[in-house]
Amino acid sequence: MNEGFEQPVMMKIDKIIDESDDTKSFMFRHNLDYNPGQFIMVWLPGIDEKPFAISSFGEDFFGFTVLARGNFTKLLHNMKQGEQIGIRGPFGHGFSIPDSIKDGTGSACIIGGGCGMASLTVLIEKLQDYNTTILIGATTKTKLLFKNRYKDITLFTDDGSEGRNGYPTDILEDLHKKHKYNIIYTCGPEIMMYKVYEFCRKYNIQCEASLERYMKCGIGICGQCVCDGQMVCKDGPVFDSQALGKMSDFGSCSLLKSGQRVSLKEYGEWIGC
Amino acid sequence: MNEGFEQPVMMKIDKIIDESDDTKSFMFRHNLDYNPGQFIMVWLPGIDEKPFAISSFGEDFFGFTVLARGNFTKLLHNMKQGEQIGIRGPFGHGFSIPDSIKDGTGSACIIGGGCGMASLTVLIEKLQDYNTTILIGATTKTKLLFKNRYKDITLFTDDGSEGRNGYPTDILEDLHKKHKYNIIYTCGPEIMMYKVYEFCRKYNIQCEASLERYMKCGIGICGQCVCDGQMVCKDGPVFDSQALGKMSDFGSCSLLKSGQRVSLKEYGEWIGC
Amino acid sequence: MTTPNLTIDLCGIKLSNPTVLPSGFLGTSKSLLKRVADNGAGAATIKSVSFEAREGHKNPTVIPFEAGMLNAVGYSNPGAEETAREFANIEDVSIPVIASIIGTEAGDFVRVVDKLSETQFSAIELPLSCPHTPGFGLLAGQGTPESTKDIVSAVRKATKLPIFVKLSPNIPEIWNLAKSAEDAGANAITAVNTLGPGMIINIEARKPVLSYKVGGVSGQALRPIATRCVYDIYEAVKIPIIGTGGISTGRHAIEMIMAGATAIGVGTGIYQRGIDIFRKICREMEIWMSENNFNSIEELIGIAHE
Amino acid sequence: MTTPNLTIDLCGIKLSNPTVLPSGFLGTSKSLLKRVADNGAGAATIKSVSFEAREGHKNPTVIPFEAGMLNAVGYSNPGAEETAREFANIEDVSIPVIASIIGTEAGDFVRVVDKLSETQFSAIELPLSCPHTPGFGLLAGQGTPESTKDIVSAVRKATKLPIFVKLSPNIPEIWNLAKSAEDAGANAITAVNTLGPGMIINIEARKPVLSYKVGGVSGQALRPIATRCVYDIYEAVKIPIIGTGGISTGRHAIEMIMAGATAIGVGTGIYQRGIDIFRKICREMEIWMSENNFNSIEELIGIAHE
Ligand SMILES: Cc1cc2nc3c(=O)[nH]c(=O)nc-3n(C[C@H](O)[C@H](O)[C@H](O)COP(=O)(O)OP(=O)(O)OC[C@H]3O[C@@H](n4cnc5c(N)ncnc54)[C@H](O)[C@@H]3O)c2cc1C
Ligand SMILES: Cc1cc2nc3c(=O)[nH]c(=O)nc-3n(C[C@H](O)[C@H](O)[C@H](O)COP(=O)(O)OP(=O)(O)OC[C@H]3O[C@@H](n4cnc5c(N)ncnc54)[C@H](O)[C@@H]3O)c2cc1C
Ligand SMILES: Cc1cc2nc3c(=O)[nH]c(=O)nc-3n(C[C@H](O)[C@H](O)[C@H](O)COP(=O)(O)O)c2cc1C
Ligand SMILES: Cc1cc2nc3c(=O)[nH]c(=O)nc-3n(C[C@H](O)[C@H](O)[C@H](O)COP(=O)(O)O)c2cc1C
Ligand code: FES
Ligand code: FES
Repeated sequence: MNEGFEQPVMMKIDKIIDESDDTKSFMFRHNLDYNPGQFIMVWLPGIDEKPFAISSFGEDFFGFTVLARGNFTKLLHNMKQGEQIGIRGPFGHGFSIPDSIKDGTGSACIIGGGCGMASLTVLIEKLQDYNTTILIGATTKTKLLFKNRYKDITLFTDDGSEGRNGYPTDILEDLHKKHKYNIIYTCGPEIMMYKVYEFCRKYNIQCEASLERYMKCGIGICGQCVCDGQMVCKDGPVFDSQALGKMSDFGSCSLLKSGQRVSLKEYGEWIGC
Repeated sequence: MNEGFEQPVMMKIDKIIDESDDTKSFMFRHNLDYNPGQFIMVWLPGIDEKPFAISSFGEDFFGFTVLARGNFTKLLHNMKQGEQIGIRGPFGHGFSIPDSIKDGTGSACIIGGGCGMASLTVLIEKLQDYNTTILIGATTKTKLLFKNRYKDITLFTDDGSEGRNGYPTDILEDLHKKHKYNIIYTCGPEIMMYKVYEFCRKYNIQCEASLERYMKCGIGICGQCVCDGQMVCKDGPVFDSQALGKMSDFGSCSLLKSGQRVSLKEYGEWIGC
Repeated sequence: MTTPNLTIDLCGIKLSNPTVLPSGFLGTSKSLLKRVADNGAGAATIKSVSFEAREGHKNPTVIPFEAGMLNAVGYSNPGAEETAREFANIEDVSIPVIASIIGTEAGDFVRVVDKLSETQFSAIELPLSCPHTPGFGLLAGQGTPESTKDIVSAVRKATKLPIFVKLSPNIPEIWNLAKSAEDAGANAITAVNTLGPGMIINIEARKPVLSYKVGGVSGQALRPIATRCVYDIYEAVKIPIIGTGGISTGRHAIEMIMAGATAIGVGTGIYQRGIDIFRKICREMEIWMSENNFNSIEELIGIAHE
Repeated sequence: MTTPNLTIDLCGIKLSNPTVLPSGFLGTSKSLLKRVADNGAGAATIKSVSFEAREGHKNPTVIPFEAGMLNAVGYSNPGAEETAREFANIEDVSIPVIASIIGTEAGDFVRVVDKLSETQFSAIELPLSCPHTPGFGLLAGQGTPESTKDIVSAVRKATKLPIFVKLSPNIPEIWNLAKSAEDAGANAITAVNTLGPGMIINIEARKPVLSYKVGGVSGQALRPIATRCVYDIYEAVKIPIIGTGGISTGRHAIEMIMAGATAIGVGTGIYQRGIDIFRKICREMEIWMSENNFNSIEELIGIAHE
């Protein structure tokens, strides 16, 4: 049985923050029993319900961050402070923090891409005072999320409009030589996460990636979010190297709403990221 | 919600004790969460289910005592050691023990009549080391129950075949002068209990009587066991003077299985006691 | 902030709040109805009465399970004449009392109504929906629009009192029955009676626990189905609905009212929260309504349809 | 003492134990069926497949409540051709896999059966009983003896595989349907599909939670009704029954088998006890059977009827 809310609970939007031209954060005054990497299901009554990561978290508040993409997220963006949204969860299995990080003997790297950053912020807050490297990538300057929230971060854009030109994965080799990472956490486009995973495998580093799949139940019964025998909603969304290694769909396939298994490219065209 | 078993649990008869020519006790090795005065529902699968008091009680055993009257109790009497019986409960509200009894400053009297004694045995065991008078009555010698279980008891028979000739209530006045009772507990024919209640009212003694009504649900919802706005199964079976005082049906009326309210005499002819 | 007003008008009957004791719970005697009134119920229904007395099924007749309750009491009742005697001077009870009447054919209902005509009941309820008693309800073919119409029309001629027709959640097209009842002159719909029937087997005994083997399901298990029934009926008829099934909190009551109920029945909840559940539910409704700026029950009825 | 033997023969299909994954749970991919097999299930059913792909209803499609679960997934599935591709080499799954097939008319079912004919499914299940998807099940009039007969007869001609017919608990005379199915050549009855439908309203949102508003009830709420259905069907037909509805413990499984089931479905229980519920239930059955001197499932089937 899950902790938290089995059924959606209507919560008043306490504050809305513009994170970039197409991204907003929605803040709520509510206590949640939450571990970094878990997600909530966000319900717009009569419209639809979709999964979102929690991007801000404190004793008596939490928030999530939404990139306007399709109909649902645009409707979300139109909501005003004081209006109510349904929340159920948190669900799923979040990031783990190895002892070597907790006791300060090891070091970690966190790599976020695009709106995937939203899944990493609470983890970053937990780890920023340890030996942690933070890399954020985006297609262009205006899509770089949360770049002002943290000190000591390295930014990347595909078009070089801010930070370094290229992908966060480009400099991993150099950074690892210097920091000897015990673990690398990542969330972002699956192709990026796959590269991180391959890098980790090569250097025998633990890797944890937060996957995204279209979800229905969110509680591990319908099978919609399957990724090779794993339910992303329940066994994930965060998986470690061992699990990822067994998932041949990781970096390659996903189910559409009908259950049809398609390439990530085709899935991306349907759902975007 | 009740403690104990909501649904009948099948329990093996551990031992059967002959208490008199028409009365047997059935013993079980089982732990129950029980207060003196509460009752259990006894189920013979496919036959019927009826309420019974618990007449023996310990950490890992309990027993109830059955007078063979009608079909159900005769079938019970035919059961053998090792066979199973369904038990749910305990239900209802039992006897209370005032502080004056617990701290030894007061004294109590317990009056049992016929098979009503079965409801009082566990209370007697709890109180026998305090200042407690125990009076047991029955129509005749062979119907005197549990007379050998306790020391210092006074026996009565209607026909004088054992103990004193007459009713336990006959000597109450004398006893009370001597012991100054704080409370009198009673279970037996309702006419006897009614006399005890009237006596107590006259002398301003607290009284607790355990009533018997035909029961269906046993859990306070069907209204079958009603006695003037009180449900004997849930608010009782034990009621105190204050409650008894408000029950004009006490000592006078009861519902038949159909719900028809009849005099106790008519009820007795239907169900016997 | 003013306390929300819980009073309702149920086809002309004034209730101080929308909670109603449904038939079969505690409704065996006037004394218990008084107690129910003292514990805050807005109205109460007597145990269903047939013309002749009935002993009902053997025990066990009622059995709780993890999602509610199963019962096959078998309509035990002392018959119409005794019932008229028991509930004489029913005005002594401070809340409106509804007489629940059963029969096999239309004429049976009328005979009972006649016997009770001297008693000051506030309404007549016709449960055409028991799923587990031969000769009555579904087992007498009463779950059809035709039979509903027959019985309601006959009773309509026999009494001026408001008639409530109690329907079964087992009939998928429940709105048809509600419509037939309305057309035949019913003044309100009670939705719903118990579901199923269901069966619970004791595996050590290797036997169904209820002596009648099967029984109707009430309580939590029934709630979402009762809510859907009320929602569907609300769209089909204009007469008020007494939403009944699994209600045990103020939130449940409000949910049922939003689905379309004017009043709500609370039966199995008594087992779960005690006889003062009526008062508890009213208090919870008041608090929720205050917090959510509702002043009256009227404002809540059917708003889930908007 | 020897460990009790949990194996069963379900119309010629050997199962290592009586637990079956019902349709709609995790049956979207071969990889999940493997996982279910690894967690101890005796057999598994794929998510119901129609000829054409269906996206199903919008979210929320599944919602737990205190007595089980409500769902209106709306038969989302990638269509027959995709399904044949996904479950090609289904022999890789170590347990028998049942194909659940849906359609509006008899011909639809046959077209799907034909498309799947190359895949090594162990049986075909026909759910003629969904209470909440227009064009299918009850909403396509499939809950009648005639329609049951039509569809089963057509499928019977199209395949040599055992046919399981899945029935609705909403039909009071469920034994009639079971009989029709048996007469038309069905090899087993799956009893039951979800109940209702039901509705849950979020009172702050003032809206039904499911996007489709209503959904079928599964889990605890359904259990006593499913047990009664199995009990009734057992008296009406000779073919085996897969008892499904609210089973989450070994005791529940034994109860259903005593009512007359040969195998038992476990769906909503997965949410309550995790995906290894199949193994847990088997272990609990073994312990109970040892303690109560039963050596095989065979000895338990239908003994509540004695
Ligand atoms: C565990 C998890 C965590 C997540 N966390 C976050 C998060 O923190 N933040 C976040 O923003 N997202 C997150 N997501 C993704 C999120 O759940 C939604 O899938 C995503 O926001 C899609 O938004 P949408 O429904 O508005 O877009 P969709 O409706 O899915 O549309 C996506 C794309 O489809 C196309 N499209 C949309 N509508 C139409 C139409 N009518 N016709 C044709 N094409 C159309 C457009 O190209 C659009 O870009 C997460 C997902 C998962 C699984
Ligand atoms: C709270 C409570 C506690 C109780 N505790 C005890 C207890 O500890 N011990 C105990 O023995 N009882 C107890 N009882 C009473 C018990 O529950 C039964 O009511 C009682 O034993 C009746 O037994 P029966 O069913 O066999 O008799 P019934 O069937 O009720 O028969 C009683 C009488 O009816 C007549 N009768 C029976 N069958 C027929 C027939 N077929 N036709 C015509 N007449 C018939 C006979 O005259 C018989 O004497 C208690 C009751 C309550 C409410
Ligand atoms: C023990 C019991 C007895 C019942 N008896 C009757 C009855 O006599 N007449 C009737 O119309 N309904 C009867 N019902 C049905 C209830 O009135 C009510 O419709 C049902 O229990 C659903 O409400 P609940 O979930 O609040 O209990 C009975 C229900 C129970 C549990
Ligand atoms: C989310 C969900 C989806 C379902 N989908 C299907 C389906 O596609 N086909 C079908 O025949 N039954 C479907 N069912 C019904 C189940 O197979 C099963 O009959 C029902 O849930 C009762 O079993 P349970 O109480 O163990 O869950 C679904 C049930 C649920 C809860
Ligand atoms: S969304 Fe249903 S199993 Fe993950
Ligand atoms: S026996 Fe049902 S209320 Fe007491």
